[in-house]
Amino acid sequence: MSRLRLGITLVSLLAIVAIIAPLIAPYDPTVQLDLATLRNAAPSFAHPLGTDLYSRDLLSRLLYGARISLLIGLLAVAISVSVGTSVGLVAGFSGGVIDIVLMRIVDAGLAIPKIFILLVVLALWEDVTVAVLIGILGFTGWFGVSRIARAEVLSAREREYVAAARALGAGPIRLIARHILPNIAAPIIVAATLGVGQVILVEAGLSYLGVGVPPPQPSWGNIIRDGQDLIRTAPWISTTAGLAIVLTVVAFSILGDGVRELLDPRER
Amino acid sequence: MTMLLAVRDLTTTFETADGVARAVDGVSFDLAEGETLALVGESGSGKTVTALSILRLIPEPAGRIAPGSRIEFAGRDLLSLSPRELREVRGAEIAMIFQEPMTSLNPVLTVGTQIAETVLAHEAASKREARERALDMLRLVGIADAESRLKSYPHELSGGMRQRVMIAIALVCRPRILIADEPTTALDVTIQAQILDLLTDLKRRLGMAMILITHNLGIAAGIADRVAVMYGGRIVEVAPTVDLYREPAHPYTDGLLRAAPRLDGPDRPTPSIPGSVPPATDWPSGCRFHPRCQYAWERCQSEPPLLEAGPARTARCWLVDEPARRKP
Amino acid sequence: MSDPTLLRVENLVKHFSVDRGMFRRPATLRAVDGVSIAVGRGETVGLVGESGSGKSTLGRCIVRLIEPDSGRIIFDGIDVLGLRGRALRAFRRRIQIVFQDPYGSLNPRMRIGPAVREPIEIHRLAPRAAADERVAQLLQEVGLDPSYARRYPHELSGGQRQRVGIARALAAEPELLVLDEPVSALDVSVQAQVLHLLRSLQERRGLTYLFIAHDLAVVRQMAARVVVMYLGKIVEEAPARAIYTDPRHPYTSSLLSAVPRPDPTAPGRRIVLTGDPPSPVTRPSGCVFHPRCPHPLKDDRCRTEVPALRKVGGSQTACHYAAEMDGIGV
Amino acid sequence: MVRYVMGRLAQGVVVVFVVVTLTFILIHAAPGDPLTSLANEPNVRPEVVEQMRRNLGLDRPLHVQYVRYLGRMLRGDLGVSLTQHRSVAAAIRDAIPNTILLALAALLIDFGIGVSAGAFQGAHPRSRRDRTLTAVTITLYSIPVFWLGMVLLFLFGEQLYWFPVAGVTDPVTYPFRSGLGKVADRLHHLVLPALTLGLAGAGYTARQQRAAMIEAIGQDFVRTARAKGLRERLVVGRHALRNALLPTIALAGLAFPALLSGTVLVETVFSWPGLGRLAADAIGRRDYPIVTGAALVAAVLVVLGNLAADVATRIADPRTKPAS
Repeated sequence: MSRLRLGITLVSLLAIVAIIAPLIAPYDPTVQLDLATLRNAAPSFAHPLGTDLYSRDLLSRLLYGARISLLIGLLAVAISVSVGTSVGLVAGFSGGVIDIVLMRIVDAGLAIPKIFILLVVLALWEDVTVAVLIGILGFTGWFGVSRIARAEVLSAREREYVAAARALGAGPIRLIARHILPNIAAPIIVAATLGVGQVILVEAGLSYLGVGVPPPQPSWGNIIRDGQDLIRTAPWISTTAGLAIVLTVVAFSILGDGVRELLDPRER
Repeated sequence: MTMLLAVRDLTTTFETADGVARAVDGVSFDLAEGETLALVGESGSGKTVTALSILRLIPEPAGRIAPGSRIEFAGRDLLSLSPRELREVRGAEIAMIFQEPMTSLNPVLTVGTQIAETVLAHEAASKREARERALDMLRLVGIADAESRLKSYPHELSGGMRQRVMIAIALVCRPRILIADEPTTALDVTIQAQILDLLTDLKRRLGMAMILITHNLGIAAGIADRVAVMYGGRIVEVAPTVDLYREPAHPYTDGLLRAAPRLDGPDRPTPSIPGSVPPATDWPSGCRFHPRCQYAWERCQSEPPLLEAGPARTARCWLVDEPARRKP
Repeated sequence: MSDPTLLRVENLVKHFSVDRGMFRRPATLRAVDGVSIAVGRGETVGLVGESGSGKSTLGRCIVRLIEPDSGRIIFDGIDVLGLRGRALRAFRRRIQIVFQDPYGSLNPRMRIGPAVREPIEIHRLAPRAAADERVAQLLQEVGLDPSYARRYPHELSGGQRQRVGIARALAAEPELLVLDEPVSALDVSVQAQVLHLLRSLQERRGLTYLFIAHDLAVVRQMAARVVVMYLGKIVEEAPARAIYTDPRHPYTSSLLSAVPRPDPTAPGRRIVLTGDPPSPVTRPSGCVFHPRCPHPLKDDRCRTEVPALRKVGGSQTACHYAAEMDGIGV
Repeated sequence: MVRYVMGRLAQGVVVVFVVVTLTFILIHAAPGDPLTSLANEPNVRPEVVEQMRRNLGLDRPLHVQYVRYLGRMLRGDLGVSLTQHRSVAAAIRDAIPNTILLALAALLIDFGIGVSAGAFQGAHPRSRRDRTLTAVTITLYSIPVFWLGMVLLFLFGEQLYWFPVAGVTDPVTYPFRSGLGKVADRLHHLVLPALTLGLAGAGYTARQQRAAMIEAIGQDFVRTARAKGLRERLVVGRHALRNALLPTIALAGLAFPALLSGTVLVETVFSWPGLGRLAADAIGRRDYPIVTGAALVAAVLVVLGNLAADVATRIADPRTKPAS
């Protein structure tokens, strides 16, 4: 139970930081304050985390980065969980040809390593905005969820309470809504929670490769990319952003574990 | 008659979400050399936990044998043995077979390996000798084509054969006590008859003592010398088998016997015992059976000790003291 | 007046195909292999057999949870297997099933009240406002306090859950109940409670039961007529009295003699069958029981020729030598 | 077993076919076509772009393009790079051994560390050391792999000079080394990237292995093993761990895509001339045939990896063989 509480606390803190970033960030994260004097400035009272190559305030970028990372993580997972659950439900419930076709697509989707899919899609995309990025991450991230959902449907279908409801004359909609969905929700919620952290990692990776969040918008991956070549002279740039990512993903992992413990009766 | 095993005040508790469950609560009994004792009770009565406690197989730290409990085997207290000494008793002196032959065998090891490793654990035998012993055991428990079955994996065997293999594992080191925990519950009735016959036969030939744990009064009747009936983590009645079935002293035993379905009984449902077994976290005060007992009166608010109820028999019921109350 | 036979199953066959890997032809598991039974209105027929006998598959075919391959199921004059859509749904109400595992057959995330109300909603058996009242009545009828409606299945004991399972089946106001091992997961003392309940419900509501069980001693308490199955086939069918006192099929006798008796002084003469039941995938030729048959007259005919059900004494028996069974009875 | 492998290969071919089809759909579903970015360049004349479109067959109807595309794939013709003056296949041929080497080394580290840590944790759940290891594995699981690479590179490459900072071999000394010396040089270069990729994966593996171990230790047959009087080392090592390894072996197949995803980032950090870096560089130049080609080849690698994991599981688990 304490793990759940820790996860909730950490994630709430992050969420609050992300929401009130405009209020607490000392500067505009995209403004180049003074290219002449403020490039790669070490941490100081005015700039607690220093500045980057373009004399932007790093703390402000980090805070706004939280906003973008969480936004991308949550929305992309929302998309992939809804698509994945629907596909898994349809495949598991209808069986036959529909199941086979959908699952082959899922096999293929899982066979291409995720970053490669994203690179293929991004290679062809002009003007990748944050919204586009969310869409792309969401619509390429549902394969795993649909596998989980389908497997759960198949095992739920074998449960006697589903047979019992069928014998009562319950139709497919009632079966799904009242008997199957509530009982398959737990693993999907867990996967979704852990998924947020993973999407944040992927987004950071893409931004690091230069195809993620478009500059000059701050994203933790962008900050690390900016700081990579300065790691000798200004190590705080990439270090702080890297730690921010680790902290965020750890928070969602802990929350996911906590949710799993809460929802899985065997863990109690 | 010498006592081979003496259990005294055994109390085993479990930490659960609903509090501490006193699954076994002050159980005492003896087992003589060569004797078969049946521990009979419904689910939640504590019979399996009793058996697991004897070999200290209670999953820790959730489960715990309370201090003050004693289990004396051939003069030694099993509860104070070092892990090494305990290992020397397990499988060699006291062996155990379980309810689910499917899950009690390791799916990725061959039958031969699983029998032979017991020999290797306890005796200075070579691998070859251990294999020979395994082969002998398979023949002894009546497995046809034993030679090739040594190389079989558990999933290739039927339920009855798996239980025979379990018996072979348990008996390969000729233990002095076999604890059989619901050995036939998972099996079909015709296979159950085979396994019970096999156990009776082996017990006689190997001269060991046996603790048979069962919920089925019919099985106990056919195989046991003495029967101990458990309810609510306690033994409520102990008696020689014939006496117990002829004239049960405890109303719970009586109720169980009346409820047991019989082939030669009437063609309508047997009388039932009202209510159900309470959870082990929340035993009733006083006599644990009194909320379900048709005879219960004020005295049952305090718990009776095991009272002398006849020659070689005891019962934990005030009716033994006041037999007149038994008349309705 | 209506037909005294409520349910008639004719020559029902259900084969499953068992996957044996990509390049091997799937094996055929003949779960139910040409079974015919009839159940009269208000009657209880016991269906007995060990695992692999096909008794549960037969029960599930009757409530149409499993689609049989061939044969007919006639319920109250209706050809059940031809039903689709709305007609099928209406039919489902009339035959209900109670399962063995009262925990597995209740949705763990649904409270007792909604679970029992579900059939009322599906078949619109009561106006919405009256449904809760109806649920309370049903719970009372099965011996549960109506306050249980707010509980979850895991908060109930095994016996209480099985009562809920029964209440739920009754909510549909069925005429026939398929009871699939309804008490085998329960403790003896509770078993008797549930059997009493089933008996009294039958008397009050005029229900018809198909009582599926592996325990002949339990079936004896409930059934007027007993059908014994072995490897997907009926080997014997007779009034209960005849089955228990004068079984004509050697399998029935061995089954009876294998039941342990709660009586240490009972004569210990038992027929212990050798070997395991063969799997329904690799079924023996001729009489399916012949490899384990203890009948003294067993011969080549048993190995080659499938015995038909025929009348011998008080039974319908599928054994070539049923007439010579004297002395093997209990 | 041969039959089984053939069957699984056939399934793999189906998966690859679907992958090929999906990439085709992706390419054509995206706004604009592969030459849009080229056409937007101010100094490229529209006629040239049109000519290239015709050369690439992009003016044909979709189904014709699809059939031609399939045909090319079947011949192993992945097209021509838009920025390098060679075929995509040739570029990938050069890159792929490096990626396979890196991935296998990382897999070894991943499972070596992950399995031992997880098995230890599972055997002592809720102990102090379990909690410590859990904190470590959650952190490893949460570290951006490229950042971990940067940190390791900085510490062990640029500060301590223990390991080289880039490439697969030393560009100056390599040609002059002996056979064994060449191997040593390659291994020396391999350490940091493989460690980065392996550590990042080990967090997940350890968590899976811990769960599998806890599950296995709770099984009835472990109780049987204890009741036999076996030493705890045998109970845990032979009975519990053997069973707990089965899901982990199966997991190796699933870990493969994640591992290859990781190579894209790690190869970029360590300038490791593999498939991932090829793709990452190509995307900066909008060289889409290279990117899709690399993705297809990565998918084939995944399919082969899954096959290997399945075969390994089948060998390790007697239950998957038909009963005799």
